[in-house]
Amino acid sequence: MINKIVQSMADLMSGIKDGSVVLLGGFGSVGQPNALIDGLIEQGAKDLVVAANNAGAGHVGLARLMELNRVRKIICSFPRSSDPVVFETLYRAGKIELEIVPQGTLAERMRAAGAGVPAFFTATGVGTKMAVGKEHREIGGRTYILEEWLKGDVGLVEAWEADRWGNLTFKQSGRNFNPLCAMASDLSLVQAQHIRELGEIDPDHVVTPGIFVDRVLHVPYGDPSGF
Amino acid sequence: MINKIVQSMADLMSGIKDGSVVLLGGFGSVGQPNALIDGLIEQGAKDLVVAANNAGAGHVGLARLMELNRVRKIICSFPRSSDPVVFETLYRAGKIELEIVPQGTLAERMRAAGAGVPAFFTATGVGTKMAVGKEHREIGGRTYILEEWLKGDVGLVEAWEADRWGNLTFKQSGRNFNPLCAMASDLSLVQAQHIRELGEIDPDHVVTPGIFVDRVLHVPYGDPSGF
Amino acid sequence: MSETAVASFKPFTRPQMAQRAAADIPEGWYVNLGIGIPTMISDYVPAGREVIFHSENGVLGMGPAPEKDKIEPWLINAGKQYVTMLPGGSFCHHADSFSMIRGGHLDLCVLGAFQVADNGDIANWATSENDTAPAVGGAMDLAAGAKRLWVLMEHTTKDGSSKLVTKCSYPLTAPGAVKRIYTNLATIDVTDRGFVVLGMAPGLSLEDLQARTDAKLHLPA
Amino acid sequence: MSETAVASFKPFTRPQMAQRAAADIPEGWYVNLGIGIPTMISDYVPAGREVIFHSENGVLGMGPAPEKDKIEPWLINAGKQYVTMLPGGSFCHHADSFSMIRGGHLDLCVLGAFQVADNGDIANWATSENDTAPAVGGAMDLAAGAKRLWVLMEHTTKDGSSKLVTKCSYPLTAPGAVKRIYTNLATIDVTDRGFVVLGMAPGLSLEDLQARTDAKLHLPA
Repeated sequence: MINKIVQSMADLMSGIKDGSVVLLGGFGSVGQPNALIDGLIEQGAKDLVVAANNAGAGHVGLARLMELNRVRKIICSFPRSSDPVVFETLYRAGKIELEIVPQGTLAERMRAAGAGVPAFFTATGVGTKMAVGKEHREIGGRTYILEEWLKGDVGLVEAWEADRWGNLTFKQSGRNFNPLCAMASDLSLVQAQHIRELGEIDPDHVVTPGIFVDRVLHVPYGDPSGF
Repeated sequence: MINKIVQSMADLMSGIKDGSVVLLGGFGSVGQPNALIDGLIEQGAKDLVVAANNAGAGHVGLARLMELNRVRKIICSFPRSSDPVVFETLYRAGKIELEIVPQGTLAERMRAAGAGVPAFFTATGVGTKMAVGKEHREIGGRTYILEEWLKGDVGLVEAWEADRWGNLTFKQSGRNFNPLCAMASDLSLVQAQHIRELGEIDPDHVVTPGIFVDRVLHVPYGDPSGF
Repeated sequence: MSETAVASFKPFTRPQMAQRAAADIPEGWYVNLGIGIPTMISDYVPAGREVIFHSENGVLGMGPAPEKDKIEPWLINAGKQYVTMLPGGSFCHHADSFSMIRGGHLDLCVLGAFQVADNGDIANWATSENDTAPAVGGAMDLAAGAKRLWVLMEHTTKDGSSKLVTKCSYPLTAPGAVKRIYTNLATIDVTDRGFVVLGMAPGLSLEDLQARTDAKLHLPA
Repeated sequence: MSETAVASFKPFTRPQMAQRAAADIPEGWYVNLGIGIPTMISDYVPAGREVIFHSENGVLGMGPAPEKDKIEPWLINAGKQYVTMLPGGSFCHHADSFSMIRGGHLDLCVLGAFQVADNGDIANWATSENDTAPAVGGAMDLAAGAKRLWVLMEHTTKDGSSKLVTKCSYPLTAPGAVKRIYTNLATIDVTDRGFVVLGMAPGLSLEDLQARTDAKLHLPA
């Protein structure tokens, strides 16, 4: 019987290697896989490259992972936050690399990784610093730049519902980057608020099918707690 | 008040020009916008380029449109069908152009058009006739070819539910190319089995949001009638 | 840039700026509002006119801010504020949401800006080439992807420098993207001729406005 | 190619071919089955072993064919046959469905073929360079995208020509893609050494098999 639901955080996190590229779901505090980030902190992998929309806030979650010097590089669209002290301190000290990516390009690069598209042209960033060093091409009278896929070794995903095949749904704006992190990563790890029996999720309503998911842990943490 | 629901086929079809690129949803008999194809036949536009998975069957729908010499070119993955006589007769007589596209490339080219990606690399077709004349590039040790987006002037879409904002759901395997035709086309026209009040479709279950839809006609035709 | 003594005039307040922009949005448009003053626009859409608001984080069809005791903790906008959903709204993931933006499906995006040039260039994400950790978010996607880009901003910086310039000195968000600017002093179209003044704050003359504007101002043809 | 007189042997039937392939699919694999004989594989998955079948038209988690009075007219596979859905199945659109294929998420695809070469080249979509209206469907996506490609086919054509060749004479579907072949005569891996015979129909010798095979056959190292 296929059963992607594991019983402990240690089982969920097993096999994450030093140097991994980690794709992190969530936008603001909504849909953030906080329990998984804590699990990754506990697991111990270091020299990580983390892609996420933000660069962490306060001294918890991603910020804590960075504060422990476990993150070599961060790829994000918006490093600022309500309390970006950890990132900014590390960045000014030259202790963390930063790759700024427009938010839509970040999402599309993840989607491309999941869809087998190693590179694609986009108008976003043309004529800006983001285009420096990138291939330019005129297509149909407009100039575009070439962007590459962003593959994850590990994807950390927060979901609303999950079943033992790994089918997922998301709640409202908790969807955000989560389905993309799942499809773009070799090892997709999920914390789910609710575990459903197989077949309870309507086949027309599955957002992320289990083919993009490797392991699921039940983490019924409740509502996002603000910013 | 926004109201994308129109009351007649003539209203739905108004403005379709000769020479249009028409993207056609449906796979097999499921999710085929048959009423819209009949509407297009009635509307009269000619010199059309039609993109669809198949090249029509029998003497109805797309096959009928071709038989009336209204289609200059067909873009599809699988011109064969249970009864491909119309297409094959026209093709042998040199009266219709054919562009064969692998099914996934066809879908991805439509999605790219909807997503603002004018061109993308793919492994599909490398080392085959499909790659002849296309740009090749090695990325990360594998060879890919460049494919361009496929934009529609008109998209013909079959949906299960629709509301006055143009939000759509699809039934089971009736989804297929329909959401892609909607997002890839300048003018997206929908036949819907059921008209819902605004808000009746759960925001988490909308498959094609109304931003990709221009006009909707209520066509409660029932179940697909086989092949 | 010289400051000229000006007869008394009344700059538009921020709500008035938002209201002026809102009045110019037709029914049925799909609109993305940037963080800051542009967000206020949704409060001023005339009653009975349906405009559909989009947020980068996969929210389409936002309604007004929630009452304090009716906050839905799973429903925020790109500015990370709690919002509501209108009947007819829908959720999607980030790539689908940015397909709406990058695929040219948004009728309008309204952003704030540091500078706008009279060729339509916009700079709104970093204030120096060497910004430590500049934060671009979705601004470049929106500026490059929306059918129209409007800017809502103060006409001058706090120290009185014009934000409407002949050439942006800050890093660009997108070249040649801005179609219209609403400031506290004027409404200005960006055309092939450059800046064209559509309207001004009460009591302000074109000369007064030009004195506060680096780039040349034109009147409608 | 010469035909050799062969002692009596029993070729595998099509159900046996499908059964042999099915036996080699581990639990938990995501599998796409091509039109024709490969489709039969799903009928032979050993009881209690969960394998998840995918179809190009946005169907994941297919079950067996429906009973005649329980057909769901909205539920077909890529071969346009009515199918059923298992609990845990899901629907998606064509681009999402082909993301599963092209993004390397399918553990296995099993296709029919006209020819397979001992370097793994497969030809399965057109029988001449000048085919009138060849129909490729999803074959190129599947051959290029799945983690593994197996082929299920007769060992020879109706006129006795080997379908296992040193070089495909028909237009390719994908180069170097095939990992394993199940024929009515043998099971053969495609390796760096070429064709390696894993098993043969009862009564058939390697010499008999070689006589029916264009390309050189090897035994496992």
